[in-house]
Amino acid sequence: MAYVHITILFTAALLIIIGLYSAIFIDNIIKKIIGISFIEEGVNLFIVALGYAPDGVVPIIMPGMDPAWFAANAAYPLPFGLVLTSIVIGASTLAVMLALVMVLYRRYGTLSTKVMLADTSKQEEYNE
Amino acid sequence: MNELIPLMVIVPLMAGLLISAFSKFNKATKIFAFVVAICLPIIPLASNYGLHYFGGYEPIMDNVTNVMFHPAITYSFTFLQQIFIGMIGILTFLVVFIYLTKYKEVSGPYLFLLFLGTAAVTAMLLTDDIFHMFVFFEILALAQVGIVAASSIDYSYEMALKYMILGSIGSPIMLLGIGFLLALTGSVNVTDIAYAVHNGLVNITSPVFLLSLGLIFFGWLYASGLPPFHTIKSGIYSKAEPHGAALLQSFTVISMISIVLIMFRIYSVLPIFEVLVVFFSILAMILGVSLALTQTDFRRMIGFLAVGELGFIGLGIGLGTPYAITAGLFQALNEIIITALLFIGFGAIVNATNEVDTRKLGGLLAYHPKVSIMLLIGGLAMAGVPPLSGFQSKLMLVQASLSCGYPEISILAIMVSIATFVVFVKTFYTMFLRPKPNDLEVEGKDVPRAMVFAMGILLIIIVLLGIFPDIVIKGISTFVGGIL
Amino acid sequence: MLEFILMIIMVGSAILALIQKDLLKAAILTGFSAGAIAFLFQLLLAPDVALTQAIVGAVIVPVFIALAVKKTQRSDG
Amino acid sequence: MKLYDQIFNVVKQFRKLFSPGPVTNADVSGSITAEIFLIVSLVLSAILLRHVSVLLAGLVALILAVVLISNIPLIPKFKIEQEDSLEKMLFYAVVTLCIIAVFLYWGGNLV
Repeated sequence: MAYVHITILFTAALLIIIGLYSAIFIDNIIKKIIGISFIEEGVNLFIVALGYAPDGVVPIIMPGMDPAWFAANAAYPLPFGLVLTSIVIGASTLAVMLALVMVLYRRYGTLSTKVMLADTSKQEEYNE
Repeated sequence: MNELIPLMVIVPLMAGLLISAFSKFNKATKIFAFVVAICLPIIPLASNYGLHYFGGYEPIMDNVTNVMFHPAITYSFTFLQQIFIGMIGILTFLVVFIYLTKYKEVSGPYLFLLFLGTAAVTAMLLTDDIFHMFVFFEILALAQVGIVAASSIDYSYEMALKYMILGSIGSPIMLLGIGFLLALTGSVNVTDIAYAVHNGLVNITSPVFLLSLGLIFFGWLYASGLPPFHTIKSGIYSKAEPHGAALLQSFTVISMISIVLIMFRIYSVLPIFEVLVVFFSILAMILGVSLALTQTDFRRMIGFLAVGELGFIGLGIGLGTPYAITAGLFQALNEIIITALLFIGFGAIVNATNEVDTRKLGGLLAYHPKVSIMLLIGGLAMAGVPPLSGFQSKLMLVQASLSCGYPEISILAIMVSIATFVVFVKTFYTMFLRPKPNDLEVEGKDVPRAMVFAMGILLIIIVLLGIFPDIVIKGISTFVGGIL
Repeated sequence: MLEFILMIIMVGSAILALIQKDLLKAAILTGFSAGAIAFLFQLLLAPDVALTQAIVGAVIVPVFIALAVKKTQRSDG
Repeated sequence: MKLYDQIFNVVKQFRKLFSPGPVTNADVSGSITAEIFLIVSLVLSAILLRHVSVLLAGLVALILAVVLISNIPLIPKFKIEQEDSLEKMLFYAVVTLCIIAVFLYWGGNLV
């Protein structure tokens, strides 16, 4: 199972790199947001892998378990608690971003980042 | 156990939720928001110093290794937290007051966002738990985006979306750094991590520890708007309503110092930490001020100046001596007040003329003498003219860098102050002193009374801190002696 | 063995979602990726996280994206 | 005469900075201040390298000064790189992240 542990860390790193790649090179804004959300998922996967105990048990104590055996074999539950919060925050951030995209699409009629989120400081200064 | 400490976070959070839920009743909402806003600065002043363990789980002594560890989320409340939370409370009160008097129909969600941001920064300052801080950091980012998007200024949605996309890179990277620390120490409590690092339980030369510094540092750059995030930070200031911008910059300053203090407690054993902080602070000072000199939109200009001033705070922390850190924290306190004054003052001008381009303004001294005099004093305080509060903290910083053996940094700090002064004099001349352009209409429009009142209160604080800096410096230096 | 298959599904569907021309397909592929991660969490002894991830990541987020696609445009162009 | 012409050209090029709308006295003087401030402060912060090696600091400061002065006006070029478009912001953010990570991983113990 040790191979699995290391491979999971590599997978998490791969997801983060996919996210950073899509942040720079993808033009469509919805796909860019999807890509960036992979960074969050990679980080979550990494933190869950921290708490993993090879050949261990789920960190829920059942009646009839010996506490000493449980403490030696259970996975570390603190990272799991962190990831729970992180997942929900990620989803809400994504929802807000998509809502802003929907509003902006009505104004621009395109999903291209180069058009939608270009430099606006010049236009607004001398228009009024 | 001090029961008032968690109330500092819970009161604004619950008040925001209630206001958002019952915003139909306009009058009741207004009164309720006003009462809560008055309570915000009073709670920290009435509270005693101490620690609060959530759930009542006291620290446990491990008998095998003789190490104390903290199972609960801990809030620690000292003089530093008191003064900063009190200041944020006063600022929130003024901003809410301006907002309530400006509009007949108040929007519940907007007030919710203001209170949510205040609760988030308060929790970030109080907490001793690095993941707890991260959660409130994310909540703060959402609140900031909401405040920007709620403004009626052109292109505010675009700026909010840009800020969110950059944030969704910055925050997970910071979480990754926290994960690295968790992997090394098995804890998220800052006191425990700092104990493990300073007592040799963690190999401080290992690449994992160094990389965790780099990743959390990147998140800090995003939180505080140092380069490469200075453009977006100044952008969101200029796209928010003026009173919102005054609160936004205080959120930035507080999140900056709360994260950097946590980083300082953990990473002060690594010399590279100080090098990194000083490098990015100098970069922020140079870029912020030189870009502020070329702006024509005065809101954007104040935004860049605010970013440049953040460099001074970073400089104080990066030099690493107790005196320098005290100077940096004092500078942070001054910056919150001064920049809020400038944002509210320039917002009053926008309110009166509907114009943000300095090239189209002029001759406003005759129309709004009160606002212009207060703005002048605020600008002088930011540039560091005695006897105002900016002078005291900048003098302390220059002395600190001289006594550390870095005269170049002192010269640079003085040069940045002079350039700030130039920016301010230039803007003041173009907006207030030179003859009024013919197509500018100012008659009949008045500055809201609440804005003048808020500026007056902030100005009193600036002058008081400038003449009697010792009331703050003593307490801050005691706090700094505690964390070193 | 199951872990490796899940990892391949995860990374594969992530990459496929990003090279897709049809945004609705991209949304569904995001769901696949998140579902694979949820399975992986279960295998990593975190059933509570797995449940949350399965609901939030594999159902709610793709629905949000699909709604956004429906309100804007479907093809990437 | 040559230097005067060069500085005059610099002022002319500032017009691009404020392209829609007029260029006022105050704006040009502000831009020239920014130009001088940028050169002096970058050279000054290069001198901070003397804590690593005095020779390196001298060389870097000299080269930086020559490169910066021969490339005036800097501010227009500088401002283009720091405009509001998301592309540039994301690019610089990711590049900074990579530089910090690489520098700390391999060079973190050298300081």
